[in-house]
Amino acid sequence: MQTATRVTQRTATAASGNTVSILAFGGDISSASKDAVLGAYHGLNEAASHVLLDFTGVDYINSSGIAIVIQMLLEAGKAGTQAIGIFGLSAHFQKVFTMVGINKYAAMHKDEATALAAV
Amino acid sequence: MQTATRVTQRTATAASGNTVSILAFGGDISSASKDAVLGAYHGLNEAASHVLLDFTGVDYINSSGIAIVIQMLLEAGKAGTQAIGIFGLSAHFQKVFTMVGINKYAAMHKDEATALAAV
Amino acid sequence: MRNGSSVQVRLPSELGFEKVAMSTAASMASLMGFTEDRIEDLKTAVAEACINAIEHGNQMNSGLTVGVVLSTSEDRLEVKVIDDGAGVRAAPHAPDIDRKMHGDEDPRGMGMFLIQALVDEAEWYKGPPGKSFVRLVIRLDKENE
Amino acid sequence: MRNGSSVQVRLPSELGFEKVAMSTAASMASLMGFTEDRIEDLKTAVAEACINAIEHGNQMNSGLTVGVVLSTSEDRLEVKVIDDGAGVRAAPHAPDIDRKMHGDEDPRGMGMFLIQALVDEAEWYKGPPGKSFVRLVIRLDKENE
Ligand SMILES: Nc1ncnc2c1ncn2[C@@H]1O[C@H](COP(=O)(O)OP(=O)(O)O)[C@@H](O)[C@H]1O
Ligand SMILES: Nc1ncnc2c1ncn2[C@@H]1O[C@H](COP(=O)(O)OP(=O)(O)O)[C@@H](O)[C@H]1O
Repeated sequence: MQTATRVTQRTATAASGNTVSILAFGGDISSASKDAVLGAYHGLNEAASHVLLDFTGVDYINSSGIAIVIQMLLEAGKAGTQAIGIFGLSAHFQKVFTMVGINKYAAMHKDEATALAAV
Repeated sequence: MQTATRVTQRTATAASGNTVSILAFGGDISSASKDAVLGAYHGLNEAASHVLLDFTGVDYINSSGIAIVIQMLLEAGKAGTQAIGIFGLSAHFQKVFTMVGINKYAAMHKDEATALAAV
Repeated sequence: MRNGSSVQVRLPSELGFEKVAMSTAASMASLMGFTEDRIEDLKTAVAEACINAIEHGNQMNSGLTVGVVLSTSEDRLEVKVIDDGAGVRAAPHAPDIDRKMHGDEDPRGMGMFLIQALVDEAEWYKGPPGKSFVRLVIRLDKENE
Repeated sequence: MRNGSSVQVRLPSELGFEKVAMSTAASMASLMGFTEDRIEDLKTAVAEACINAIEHGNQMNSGLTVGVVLSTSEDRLEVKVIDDGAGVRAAPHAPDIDRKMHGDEDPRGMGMFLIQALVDEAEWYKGPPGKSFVRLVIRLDKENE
């Protein structure tokens, strides 16, 4: 009964002129999403120094899904070279992500325009 | 656990120049809505020859609610002088109203603009 | 989703609670991949079945509950709405709007008709007390008809 | 709505069905007049409670079901999520994001914390098999805090 996670990758140019890799998620982000989410992250060009996670198309996130996002941030932190931002979360999930402290390790933006302006 | 029916009355001018009385419903249209719906209808000026029922703000309609709409159409038919139109129903409820035959006695329009153009 | 997974709901015999059953059924149908259109059809059918169970089957007796059993299989969602009444045997009849508009037919009496018109299968079973039910089915392969 | 009306749901011990419980709870809360914000809080708390009941309590055993009992009163909605496990006694602990980010803490383990943070009351009861549950409450008078 779990719904598949969709991930698409695109690039955009930030206000700063930097190239940004955007991972856009769709469907559910749950315990079943590990391969889809981390696989897409591992598939990014290693030179990608700015990454944005787009949650606009996500229907459902639970704490196991949030744990996968934390694991991605942990890997990005180890690499030491990547800044990761987040946008497209509902007000409720912005609150939930902040409750667990994710905002300490990933800047949270309202939408893509705001996120690209801040990179 | 039934939710209250809200009814507000306003007037508008149709493309034809006719004055139209609009009864705008909100909340639920169910067996508990009889007094609200028929009361609002009885409160209309008897000279009102064109009446539009606006369902845009309705959250829920069931067959007992539809029966009250039919009763209103029956009274209007008896008076013999009123043309009643309907707008603001979802595609699903346009289908349901058509299944029970209401479209034979009340013109159904997509939205207020279309309804006012047709009066 | 495992074939044959089922969800059971018990509602009080109080009008308004049919909306809880509508949400539960909509959520199951959405997980199974039904389109929005079909989900709207199912919601109305489930609401009408619950209203009948509350009003006619259980006669609004607050000591009785309405059972809703939602069972999934690969290509269909089945919903049984169970009450403590004696059930119905009469088949639903199509409302005659002309007769209604002339006061020759009760303006009500459209629930069973709508149920049958909106789902792929609808059957009413008369059972011993607590075992009368209506069984509704929507099928995934009927999506595009 | 009558004071003390309650709705019961039984779900299979299969991940994904927590979404059915979310919809049912959201629908009850909406009928009671809770705001969208509070309904979102409740949905996440109910989902996490059901996931724990499915995963930890019933250990995904398809022979067991998860019970969800939603009880209304004038100013509060109480939700019990019941499983067949031995229950938890440990209180939820706040996740330490720094430790998680350094690999010193499991990235998971946030469910109970979120439940407690999102609702007005959350209590875990260890019971005999089939009787362990978590009890959540949201209150209408807390809407504006
Ligand atoms: N669950 C039920 N138990 C007993 N009788 C029922 C049940 N459902 C329907 N009926 C009978 O069938 C009639 C027609 O039902 P329906 O078409 O839904 O219209 P309405 O409920 O508006 O009368 C009801 O008036 C009632 O006599
Ligand atoms: N219903 C339950 N039955 C038994 N143990 C539970 C239950 N809910 C939670 N637990 C225990 O508490 C721990 C923490 O739960 P939680 O905070 O939700 O995080 P997670 O489920 O990600 O481990 C679980 O790993 C489990 O050991």
